[in-house]
Amino acid sequence: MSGDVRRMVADTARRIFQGQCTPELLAAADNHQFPTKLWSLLESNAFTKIDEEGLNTGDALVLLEIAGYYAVPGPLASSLAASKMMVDMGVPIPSGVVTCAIQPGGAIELTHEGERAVVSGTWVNVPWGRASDTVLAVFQTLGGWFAAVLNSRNVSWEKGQNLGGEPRDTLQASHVSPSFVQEISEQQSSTLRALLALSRVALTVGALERMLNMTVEYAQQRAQFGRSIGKFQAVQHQIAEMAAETAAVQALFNRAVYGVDQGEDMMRYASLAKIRIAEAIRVVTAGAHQVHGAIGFTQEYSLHYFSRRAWAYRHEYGNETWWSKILFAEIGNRDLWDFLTQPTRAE
Amino acid sequence: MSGDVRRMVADTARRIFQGQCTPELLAAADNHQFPTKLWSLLESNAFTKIDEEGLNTGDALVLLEIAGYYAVPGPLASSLAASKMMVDMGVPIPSGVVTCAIQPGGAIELTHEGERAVVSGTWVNVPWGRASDTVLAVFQTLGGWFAAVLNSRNVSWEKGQNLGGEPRDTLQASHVSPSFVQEISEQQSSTLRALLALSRVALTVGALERMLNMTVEYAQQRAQFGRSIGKFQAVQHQIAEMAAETAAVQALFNRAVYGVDQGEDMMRYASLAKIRIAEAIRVVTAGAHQVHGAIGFTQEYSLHYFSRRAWAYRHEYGNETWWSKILFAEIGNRDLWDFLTQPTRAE
Amino acid sequence: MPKFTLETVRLPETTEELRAEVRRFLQMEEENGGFIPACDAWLGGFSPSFSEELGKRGWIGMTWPKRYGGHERSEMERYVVIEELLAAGAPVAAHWVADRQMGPLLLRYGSEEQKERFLPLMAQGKSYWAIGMSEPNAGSDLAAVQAKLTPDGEGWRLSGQKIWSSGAHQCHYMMTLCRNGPSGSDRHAGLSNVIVDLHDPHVEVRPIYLLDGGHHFNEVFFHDVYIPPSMVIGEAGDGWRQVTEELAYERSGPERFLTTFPLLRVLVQKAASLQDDFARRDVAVLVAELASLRELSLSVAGILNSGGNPVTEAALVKDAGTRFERKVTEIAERLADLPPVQEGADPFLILLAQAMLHGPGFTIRGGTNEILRGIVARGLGLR
Amino acid sequence: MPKFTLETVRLPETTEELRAEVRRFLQMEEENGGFIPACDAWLGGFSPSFSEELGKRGWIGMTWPKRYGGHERSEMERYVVIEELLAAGAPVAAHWVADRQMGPLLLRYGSEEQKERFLPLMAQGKSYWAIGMSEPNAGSDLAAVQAKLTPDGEGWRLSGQKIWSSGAHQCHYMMTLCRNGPSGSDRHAGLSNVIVDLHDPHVEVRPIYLLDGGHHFNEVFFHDVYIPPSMVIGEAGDGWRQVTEELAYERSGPERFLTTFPLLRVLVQKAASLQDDFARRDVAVLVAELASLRELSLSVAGILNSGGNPVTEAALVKDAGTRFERKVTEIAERLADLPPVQEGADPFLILLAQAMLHGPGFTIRGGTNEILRGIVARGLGLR
Repeated sequence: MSGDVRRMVADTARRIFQGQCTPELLAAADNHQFPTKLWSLLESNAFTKIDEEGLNTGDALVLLEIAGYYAVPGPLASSLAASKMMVDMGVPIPSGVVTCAIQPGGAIELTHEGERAVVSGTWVNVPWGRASDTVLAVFQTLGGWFAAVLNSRNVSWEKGQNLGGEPRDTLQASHVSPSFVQEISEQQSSTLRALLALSRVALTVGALERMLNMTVEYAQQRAQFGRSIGKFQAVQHQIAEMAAETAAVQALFNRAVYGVDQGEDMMRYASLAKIRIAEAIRVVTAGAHQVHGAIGFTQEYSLHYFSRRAWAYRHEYGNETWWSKILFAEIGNRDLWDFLTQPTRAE
Repeated sequence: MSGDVRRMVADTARRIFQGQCTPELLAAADNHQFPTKLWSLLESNAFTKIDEEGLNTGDALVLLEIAGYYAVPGPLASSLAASKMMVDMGVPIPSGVVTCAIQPGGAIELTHEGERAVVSGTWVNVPWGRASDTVLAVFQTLGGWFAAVLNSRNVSWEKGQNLGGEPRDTLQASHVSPSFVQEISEQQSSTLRALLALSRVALTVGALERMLNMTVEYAQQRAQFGRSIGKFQAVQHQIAEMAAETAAVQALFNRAVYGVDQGEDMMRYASLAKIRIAEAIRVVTAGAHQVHGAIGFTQEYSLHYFSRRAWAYRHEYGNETWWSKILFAEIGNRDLWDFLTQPTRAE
Repeated sequence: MPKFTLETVRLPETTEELRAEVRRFLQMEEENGGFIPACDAWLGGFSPSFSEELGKRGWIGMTWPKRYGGHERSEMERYVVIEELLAAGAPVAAHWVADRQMGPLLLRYGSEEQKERFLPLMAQGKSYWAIGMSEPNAGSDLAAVQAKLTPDGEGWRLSGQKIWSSGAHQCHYMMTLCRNGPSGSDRHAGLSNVIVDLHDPHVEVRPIYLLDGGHHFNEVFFHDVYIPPSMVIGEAGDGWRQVTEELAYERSGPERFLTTFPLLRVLVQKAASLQDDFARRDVAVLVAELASLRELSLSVAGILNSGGNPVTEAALVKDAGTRFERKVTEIAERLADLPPVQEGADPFLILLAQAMLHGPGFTIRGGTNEILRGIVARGLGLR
Repeated sequence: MPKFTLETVRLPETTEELRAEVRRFLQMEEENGGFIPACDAWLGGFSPSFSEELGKRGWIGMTWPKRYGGHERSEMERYVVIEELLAAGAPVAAHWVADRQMGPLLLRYGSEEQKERFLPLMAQGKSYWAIGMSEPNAGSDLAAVQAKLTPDGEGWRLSGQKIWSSGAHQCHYMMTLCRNGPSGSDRHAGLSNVIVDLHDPHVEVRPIYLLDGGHHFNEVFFHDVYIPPSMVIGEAGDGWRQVTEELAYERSGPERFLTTFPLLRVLVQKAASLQDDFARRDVAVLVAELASLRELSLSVAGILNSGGNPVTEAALVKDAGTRFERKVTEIAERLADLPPVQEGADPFLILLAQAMLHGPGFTIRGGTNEILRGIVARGLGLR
């Protein structure tokens, strides 16, 4: 997709989110109400899937950054990632809400009863599982990696939520027959994990940008000791540091999108960005809350939609400690400078 | 020694150091000139050794804190630690300059030629080895731990220095006959190491106090943009943080001295203090240099006598990473709160 | 020489028996399901039954005179009891303000009548108090309070609003800082502390929900509440002095660095099991910092005990202590191999979630860290 | 939306050949003992022979017009060359100021005569320049400079003093910020930049030794130095504008985060060999931060390349970059299992010692981080 088209996608998305993500909608979603109307708007703009006619992966990441800026509720990232995998697998993308489950380590069983494949096992932290129609479930068995398309009604859901108040449900499949199942390469499973991780980075970058803007505005308006708090040097320096952290992750994220567009190895960018953003989350959320004082700490004021999500996203699909192992594997025996300046292409 | 006597020791030490540690003396010592006159003053006050008539271990630590405040040159800490071990071993403390060598890992050989014990091996980072008359050398062989008293003239010295510009020489003994050698317990070797580590903490606490004071004074005097830089909130907050770090390590060091006085396990306090002080060193040296600006970075201005020593001391006798392993061993299976509130006594 | 004189405080041998007694009690309570250890339980753990149990054991108002229901024990004995309670993550929120601030304030400034009326119930763990200082336009800048006291016969009428009043919906009384006269050139003149009965029909309490959904904070509105003379603390106009002197108590206590201790305790076990030198290093740094903070805080308690008013040292402890609490959270986040959750099977992940969600409050409540560093800078002669 | 627009800059394919060429050259030089990689070599590595070698290869003044000895290559090509030089820890101090600041300044503001006279030798790596901005009473506050320019016939006389002039004892010329008239109400008026010939007998250069004994800095005294009109840059009185515009060049370059790269390179190898997940974590955080800083710096170079003046963004890069350089040192200290030393057998310990001893300078030179954060705050609309 060309830069112009991408800008159009971004403008449309911003318009939709600005109109839809009202305080009421965010509060309702915080009580786990699925944002039905918003979702159909996204669907009708072909914003919920990555396919050859619509968004490509880079577009999807840019869309998610904007979604993060507005704290858009719903399993948008999961839907996008799942659709990408389905296209790669040659499976038609079903209508309705699609989410994505990727195994964190537990045992999944894949057996065959006659011609029928049967799956049993547990997947944790599935975004908005309870509200989904279809799940793309990825898992490893002794036989290799597999991806299965499951009807959400054929599995059971145990409700849970992340620190951002977003549904993260546990999927229990007991002898379920997938509508489709296929062996995938280890590379494919890594790429899916990298995309899910980058999608969390995208959402977080948007959230950090929003918190920075909110904090600057608040500091300009709020007065103490007879002047706006933004005039105090300590507040200025704290916000300057927030700005530096935000700019740094923005720059790295932009480079990741560019790298994805160029077909470069996605694990590289997922690990760099997931690792880098942990510190940015710490600095920006702490700074935003510190400058806001008590008000920022309340349910009524909207700062927490961004800070709580950012805290949660640091840990979803691997925190920076987990990704550090991947980064060292990526560097391997290469000289660090060579690694930094010469990205390898995806295999 | 009673509190009153300890206060007298401190007052005397302060008076001597204030008079002796002139910029000229410090500059000369930085060029590795041994401070002969200062050393005899210390000797005549019985400040260079721990023994039953003079200083006890707690006194020695308090003395070293004051020495750190004045950047006193010479192997005072080594001399004190060595004398303590000699007293424990029942060896008379020799006259002249005594230093202490403790093996960091290399191989030392102890053999016997008839009745004569013979030592060969290498000890690195021996404080002021080149200027010493006697070395207490501690080492481990397959047969256990040993302490040997060596005549400094019978060994060869390779010159080296730490980041503070203090002589840290490599001792090479080749077939040297100690004037005294004795097997010691592992416990004794640990206690010596703990004392050497605590002595570095003591010196550093003094250096941090000095840097804090220098920085406050400088901030009050130096003007930029038409007012003293101490009036800028960013400078105030940086210095406040330096003060908090300094106060924290002071408090912990004071507790360590008290614990030593009470006969509590010294490894406990050495590990806690060595670990805690690493961060204080980082914050206080960075803050002091930042507030001082370029001037603090020059040889002429005395700040570096304190900052460079503090940087060096973080790493002498094990940095905080090394001591973290010891701390976890000290905690063992105990509940953390129990460990913190109930110090064990030395065995 | 050093800017602050912080002497090592020796806890007398007798406190160790007391410590053991408290520890046995807490262990039993925890085993019997009396409480689940939680981070920030001194704000969030409001349990009247637990407070009454502590009152029965003589662990509230410990240092107060016996004639007011106290136990005339030393400050150091009290210190040991509260640090044990905090380290355990026990639910002490109900009586916390009464024990820490209001009791001492009344003892120092209250009338004989006030002491007799309020202190015994406080010491029994049955009288719960809130504090009304902040207002929408007076946060860090407390001298800007506008809640207004107007003379009415022998007493006064109070109108205005307070905000961030912790526990006001569950407490019996609120100490309220208000303005009884103009400030004039001294911004700190014309302020008074009065006791407001929170069950007075002219008092309205509205909840403020926190970002984790918890209800601890409130807005409190005064619709011309009648304040009899017996509910004014000390002299009208003395409010500022009373408030600032009490801050040393509020700021140097072990609750300023033990909020996340229940998490740290589990974190040490986790690091011990990991066999990773650098994970242990990160955690060991926390342990050593905690050891230093405890010594600092004990030193300040020692100064308080001997009648000093260590304003600067207390500010320093709170600044360093609250930053420490957040470092515990950060290191725990590094060691988390699954996302933290508010409910679930793994106590580590639950304690971590509590610490993360409550974290922003640590460095704001009781004076923001910016205010505290300003106080330290003043103590150093920079302001 | 976002406060700063930092586009990803694509390095053209052609730069990769250039990069490979530079890398081969550096590898050969290092193998032949031409240099030993060092931290902070762009301040400390003064090597005329190395600079001349670079000049021969066309790697100085790369973007300048050919008629002045330049090579008319793109800013991005220059960026690749200098980042390779910095990453290698190569001794580029001799020509650094000429290439980075003085050449661009003369191209923008210099007379035709000045350009013809000075630029070609600079591009050959044979003309070395110092900068005279700070004075004893004008550090962060540059508008307070007092070095004085007095009219004398067609030219001027310069008297006064500069301090912290890096390399003044080894350089040929110094660009000197001085006062040619009163400031009046605008503190930034009445300032000029003049070129001082450092071999003029009326110029006195006194060494200032650094805490590690190194001699890079100097005090420079002007005893009524004659400044002919040909040595004034632009118009007298234009000094402030010239200085502030050039700061974006000075502040956003890769030298602001690569000073400790030689240490980081070895640190990564050390962490890879350790098999400790949390040591790797600490080092991975550095690698990821470096990757983000490089993208930021490239973005700023892109803005400069297209004629913009990214003052705020440059300040932000320098603030974040210099703090990063110190984080590298801190993490390396954690991984050091022996004390760092200035001389010895282990390159890791030597590079660490260099980084520690030079560290305090990183966040002071070229505008302290306090000044830089103030600039960022202004860019955000807070000042």
